[in-house]
Amino acid sequence: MKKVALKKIEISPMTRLSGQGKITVFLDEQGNVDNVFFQTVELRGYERFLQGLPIEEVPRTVSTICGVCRCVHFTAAVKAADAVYQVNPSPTARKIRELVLNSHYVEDHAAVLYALGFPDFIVGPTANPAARNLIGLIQAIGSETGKLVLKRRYTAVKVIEMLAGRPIHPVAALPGGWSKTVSEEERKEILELSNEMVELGQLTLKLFEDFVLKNKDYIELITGDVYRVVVNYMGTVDEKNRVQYYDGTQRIIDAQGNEIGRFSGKGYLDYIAERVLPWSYLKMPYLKNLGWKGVVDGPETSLYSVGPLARLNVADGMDTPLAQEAYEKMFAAFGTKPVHSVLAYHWARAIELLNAAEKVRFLASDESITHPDVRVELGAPGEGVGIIEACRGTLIHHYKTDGNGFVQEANLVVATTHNQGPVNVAVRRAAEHFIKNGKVDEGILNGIEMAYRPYDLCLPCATHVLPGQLPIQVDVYDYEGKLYKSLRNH
Amino acid sequence: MPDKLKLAYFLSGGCGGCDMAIIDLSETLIDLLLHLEVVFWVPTITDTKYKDLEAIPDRFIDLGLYSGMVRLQEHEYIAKMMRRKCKVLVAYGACAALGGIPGLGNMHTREEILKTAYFDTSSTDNPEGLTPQTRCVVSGKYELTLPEFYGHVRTLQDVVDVDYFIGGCPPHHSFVRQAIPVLLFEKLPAPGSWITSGKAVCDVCDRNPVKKGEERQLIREIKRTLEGAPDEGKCLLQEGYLCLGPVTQGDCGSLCPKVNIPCMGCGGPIPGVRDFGLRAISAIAGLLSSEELVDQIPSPVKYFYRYSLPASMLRKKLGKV
Amino acid sequence: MPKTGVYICHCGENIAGSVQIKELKNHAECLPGVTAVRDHAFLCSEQGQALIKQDIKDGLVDRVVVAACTPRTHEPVFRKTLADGGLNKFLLEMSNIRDQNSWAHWQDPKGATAKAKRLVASAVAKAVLLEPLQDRFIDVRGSALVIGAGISGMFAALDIADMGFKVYLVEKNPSIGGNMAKLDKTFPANDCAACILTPIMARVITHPNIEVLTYSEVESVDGSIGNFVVKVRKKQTYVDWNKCKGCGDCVNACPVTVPDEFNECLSSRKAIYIQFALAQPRKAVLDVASCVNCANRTFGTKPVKDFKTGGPVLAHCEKACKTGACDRSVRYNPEGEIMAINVGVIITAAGFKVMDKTPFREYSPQSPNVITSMQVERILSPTGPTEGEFKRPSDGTRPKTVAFISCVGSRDKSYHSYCSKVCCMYMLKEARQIKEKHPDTNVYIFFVDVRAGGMDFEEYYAYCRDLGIKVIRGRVGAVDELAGDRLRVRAYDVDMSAPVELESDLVVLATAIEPAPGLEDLSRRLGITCGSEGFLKELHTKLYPVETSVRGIYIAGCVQAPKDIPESVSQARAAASAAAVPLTTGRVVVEPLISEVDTDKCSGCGICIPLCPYSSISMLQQGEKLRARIDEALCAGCGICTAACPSRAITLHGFTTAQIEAQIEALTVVESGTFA
Amino acid sequence: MRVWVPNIVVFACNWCTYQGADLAGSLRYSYPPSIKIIRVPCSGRIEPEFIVTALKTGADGVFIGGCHPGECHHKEGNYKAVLRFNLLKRVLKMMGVETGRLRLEWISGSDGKRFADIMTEFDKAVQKLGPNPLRSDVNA
Repeated sequence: MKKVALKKIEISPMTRLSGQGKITVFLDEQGNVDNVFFQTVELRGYERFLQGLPIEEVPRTVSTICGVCRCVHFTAAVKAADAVYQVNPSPTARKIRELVLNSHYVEDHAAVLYALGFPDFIVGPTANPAARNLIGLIQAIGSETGKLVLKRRYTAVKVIEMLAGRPIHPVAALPGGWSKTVSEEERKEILELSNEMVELGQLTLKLFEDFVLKNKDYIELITGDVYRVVVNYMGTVDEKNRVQYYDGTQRIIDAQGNEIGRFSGKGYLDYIAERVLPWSYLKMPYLKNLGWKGVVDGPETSLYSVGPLARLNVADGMDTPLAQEAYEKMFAAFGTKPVHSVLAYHWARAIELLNAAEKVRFLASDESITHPDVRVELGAPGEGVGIIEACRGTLIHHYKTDGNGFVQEANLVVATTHNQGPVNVAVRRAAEHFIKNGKVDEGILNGIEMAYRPYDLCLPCATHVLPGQLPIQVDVYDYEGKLYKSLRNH
Repeated sequence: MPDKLKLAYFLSGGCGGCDMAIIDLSETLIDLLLHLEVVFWVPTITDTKYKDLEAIPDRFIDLGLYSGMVRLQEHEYIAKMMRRKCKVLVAYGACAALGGIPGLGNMHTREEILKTAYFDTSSTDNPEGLTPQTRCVVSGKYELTLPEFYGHVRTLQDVVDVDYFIGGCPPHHSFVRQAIPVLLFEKLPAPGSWITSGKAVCDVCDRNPVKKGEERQLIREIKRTLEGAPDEGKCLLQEGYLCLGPVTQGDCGSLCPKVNIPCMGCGGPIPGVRDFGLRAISAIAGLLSSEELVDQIPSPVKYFYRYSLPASMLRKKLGKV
Repeated sequence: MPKTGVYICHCGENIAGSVQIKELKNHAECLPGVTAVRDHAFLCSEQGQALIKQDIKDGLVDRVVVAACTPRTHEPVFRKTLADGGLNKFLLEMSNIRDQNSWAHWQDPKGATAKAKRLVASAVAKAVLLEPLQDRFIDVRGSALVIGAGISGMFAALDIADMGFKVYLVEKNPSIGGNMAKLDKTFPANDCAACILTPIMARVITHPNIEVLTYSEVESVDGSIGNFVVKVRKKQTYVDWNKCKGCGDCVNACPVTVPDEFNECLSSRKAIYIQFALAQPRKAVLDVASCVNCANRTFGTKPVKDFKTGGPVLAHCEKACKTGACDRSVRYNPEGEIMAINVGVIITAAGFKVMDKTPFREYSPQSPNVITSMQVERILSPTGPTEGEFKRPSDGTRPKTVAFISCVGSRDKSYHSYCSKVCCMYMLKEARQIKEKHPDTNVYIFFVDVRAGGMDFEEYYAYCRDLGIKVIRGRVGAVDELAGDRLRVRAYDVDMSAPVELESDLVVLATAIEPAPGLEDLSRRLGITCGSEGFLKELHTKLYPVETSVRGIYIAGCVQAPKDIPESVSQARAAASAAAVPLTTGRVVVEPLISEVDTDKCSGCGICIPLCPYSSISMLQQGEKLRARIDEALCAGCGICTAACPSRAITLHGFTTAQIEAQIEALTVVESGTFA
Repeated sequence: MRVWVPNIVVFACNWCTYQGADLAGSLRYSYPPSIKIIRVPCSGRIEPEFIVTALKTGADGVFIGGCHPGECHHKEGNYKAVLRFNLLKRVLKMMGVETGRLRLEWISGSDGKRFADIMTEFDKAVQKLGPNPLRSDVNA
């Protein structure tokens, strides 16, 4: 076996992210960080076994790539199916789809913030790990507030089930349409529920401000350099460059905020390439026209990131009033745009939660959503790309089918994949900060985990893998590659 | 109620949907948590490390929910450990119980899957023609390892004894709400049973012609969901849409047919059925009005085994290493 | 674990000649659950069976595997052996090591022995899982329904009634008698139809055990052998039959005339009418569709007062009726009345109809002088439109030349591919009647070929030729109308192999015999299948010619296929005696090897229902749910539903899934035996 | 060294093929002893599970014998059988099973000779395919 003249630390699993990854840290002779690798350790291969399925069955099948992102693969796939059959969805179908997707934003952003993100701040990053979770959080904010949050979040789940059939892994989509119409009663009920969603959005922002923004340590943490990654950004915007989720054009800006690209549909192939790396099952995308520059950030990088912060960075604003307010407030707080602080992802997420809730209310107040025209005549099947903004960032589904609409080729580029590069950088940065002179203890682990948690990595999505559990291990090797200290906990 | 009952949840090869189904219990989750001590819930909820898990005495945990199928050595390891630590071990959700949709991977070889992922896909950039390696050295000094990627998916029962099974992709939270108390506080059915009403989707489906006093008709044409629009309230199967409702546990309350989508079978087979797909073939083929229809059924394996290929008698495509 | 005994038969040399019995025995002894293994030269012999009985009596075995010949011949024998030994007879499994082993692999003793081991193992595997079953019995109600009161139906009814059972005889026309009542004479004896028919009709009408329901139709049939529940619709007669004496005064008084179906529309009848002269029961019926309601006497209205006499203004029929049977003040229900009857068995003798001439364009059907053979029957009949005078319809003159055309609509793919069977003979008969009455008439018969098979038929044919009836073999191409109501028949004479033409005054078409109208509906109500030609299908052409696929329903006469009177009568009486078996024994055995639904498992999807070939499955309320139920009297044990049930709620006793899978494994599980 | 001989399971309808097999025997038409019959009341009773079980437990070939079309003792059983068989065959083919190991024929009670001929021929066909890989494959 080839000896490696470095100390090697492996950290896994990364708990509280939906999926599985592994971090390997290499120390130099002084015991400082030499390099860090963020690895994804499993592959599942949906792209292969989707082949042979009729395209209309794909949304219902591909959705199971991730049950946290319960609606996004479904929605991207059905948009691709529209394109495969060369049709636009009927206006009513489009509204229903958008309503479902925005409801998903509400419940998912809430789940992520309360189950994965807030614990770090509200329970405290240095708190006992056992308490640093949803259950601990509920104790922190009080089970009454906890109940209220969950209850209001559930209203969104209810809407998904009502319109899409199943509350998780929806089914009601058809190429060019939707399998079910919305009754006036349902519309009214959704309108009712949407008010609760908006309240949830406001409550969440308030919690964030009370617990995080009013705490100057956290502000430092957020605005400081430890969690700062300078890359390009991509997200969907409408004609007024406002944040969109269901449909729009993809806008790319560089680290200074200048627009460096716009595309839609099949155009993604001109801008994005996915680099295969021998050390991770997850491919690493970069901006094609800038060329592959490796896993580095800074003004020169060809890496880009997606997700809540990226969306807000590429956009000029939000398309709903309350969210717009919050949007302005956030960028005022940083005083710069784009914002490169990773922890600001949580803030952006809270703003989007409110925005999505407002959009649900807007869509539900439009009576035309009860119109019966949810299906359209289909064209001849061929090739199609569907792009949406998943909660975690841009999601691209691309299918080629035969003359009967049976899938021949599938290509999926998902949020977490886009973020693969920035996450590597973020983790390296945090490791460099926390590991000095070979001092490694469990305390550093959460500090490092806090670097990727904001991205809310969804590795199920990314590798189209099912997440798995690895033992957490921090192994330190001496120059002979012999183990001299082990924090391996089993 | 006595002192809190101990619950453990492990998400192995699962998409997290089953976790979310529990989160979707919403307020009732908090009430439930009053009676429960969550020993661990990884990786989604608690920050539990391996050692905590191993430190737990055997049969210390009252109820263990295992979600997701078995693919990695780690999955198998945890499964065995949970078996040891839990008095009652439940295969929770379609993946754990039947292999789930990822089980469709069993129709393809490891090589096919790698080729598609790292070579054939249109946005892939692979100048050196690499595939991820279980052990590799980057820029001459960084030695990195990855676990082996395994060809095929197994169910929990393939690696340990399972006390109970719960179907659904994921199980509907309203059913979870009924099931968990049953498992925790009530008299348990015989080990090896499914936690289910034991009745098919048809039993709870309003489209079932029998319920309207009509006689079920033979299937005269095969339709894909994008062809035509099903008649309101008419049986989808009878109309020619391949609905697996008759073969599938109906604990979901027939969610999909309610929105005009044929049942896809995520609930799993009715207790006593050995092979979901073969039952579907036997039940549905007999209803076809002519032989031509047999060949019109699109990709039958992926239709009839969408959620249960690894649990089928053949388990995976044959003749591969 | 049950104790299984394996009994191996040498069948003399038949089995022992190629199967190594010793080796087979050793193998059997090692099989799971086997407690005794014996062999015998002839197991079916008294001593052979004694072996088995003894082991049963000694409590050595409670399952029996007989390795011998085919169960198809010997299963009953050995079942009895078990029963005599005091063991449930269904705890037997036979292993066919002769017909399907030693005989087939005679030259390969090694292979035959190896296979015998597998076959016995398979039988043992199944035997272990056998369940004791009981024959079940269904009580049979001592009454029968006969549908159709033609010659077949009447005889079937009489025989059953004579045996002392109640018979309901349903006839759709106002009178019994059927098609035979329209005939004049009958071949081969040329005795008068009326003379032999009327006494039979009289016996039927007066028979104490026969309840005649004329002008009635079967509405629905439910239940199964032993207890069919039949709904019969008595159509509305608009005449009170309790009062009607059949005097005919109303008929004479009625001003409305319409074509008379009984006379094949060669004459007319009144709106109110008695079906025919010798009708039984002799009662009047009002054809309400043709009635003009004289003096505005619509039914259920009070008569207006005559302003002169002050008496009520009545319709002609009412005036004429002395018994008050015609009373238009009564509000009759146009639907008639529904009558429910319960019977143990059903005989269907719904008869036939002769094809109309209109479809045959090539034969100038528009000409009044082109008529069907049934019309000739009426013309020749003393009760017919011409009181038996041989006249042609167009001008009432006596035809000098008559041409008969055979196989009109029969043996002709564009109509019916079958042969109507009776046409050849009745054409000869009608020709002979004409020739004998008016020897100067030229009678020609155009045959495709003469079919005179049957007692005295050939003689009859020869006699007719001697009479001077000219027989020409060849299909008639066309019949053209000529001036003076004459007709030209153009044909091809096969014997002279030349076209022939003939001028004729009358052309008679021997039109095909067809299923009676509405027979298809009836068959659906009865749940029995129609053959491709629309006649009812018997269960087995040779062995069960009067039984149908529905147990307890029998067929007789032309409802099954065209027949002459002797055949119809014999089949009717055969049906009667077949039906009498369950009636006299008072119960029927139900083989327990049938399917059963476990209602606790049933999900009520209803998939089994359309699959059952015997419509034996129905849904039954179970609490607030509907669950499948199999009628054990109708189930024949095919197992189609068992194989289909997605809830695994259906068991086919004797062929359960567990039993068959155990057999499969015993035959296949890889062990040393597989590799020879 | 033992030589491999195929093991073939035949599901025979009691009313036709089973009779046909009896007839073949009584007329002394020979066919290979690899042929082993399981009697069923009708080909409509046969479940896909039976066929797959047979293949899994080690049968090298599976044969289904039913009544000729229109002659089913139970009217439609043979028709249901062929529908199920054809659909199963499509699925098994996709699952990588050699469909040459599966066969369905209509053999009447009078087809004694035909029974023997078909069985001899099917045995040859299965011999060509060699031992059924499923045994090892699935039981592994």
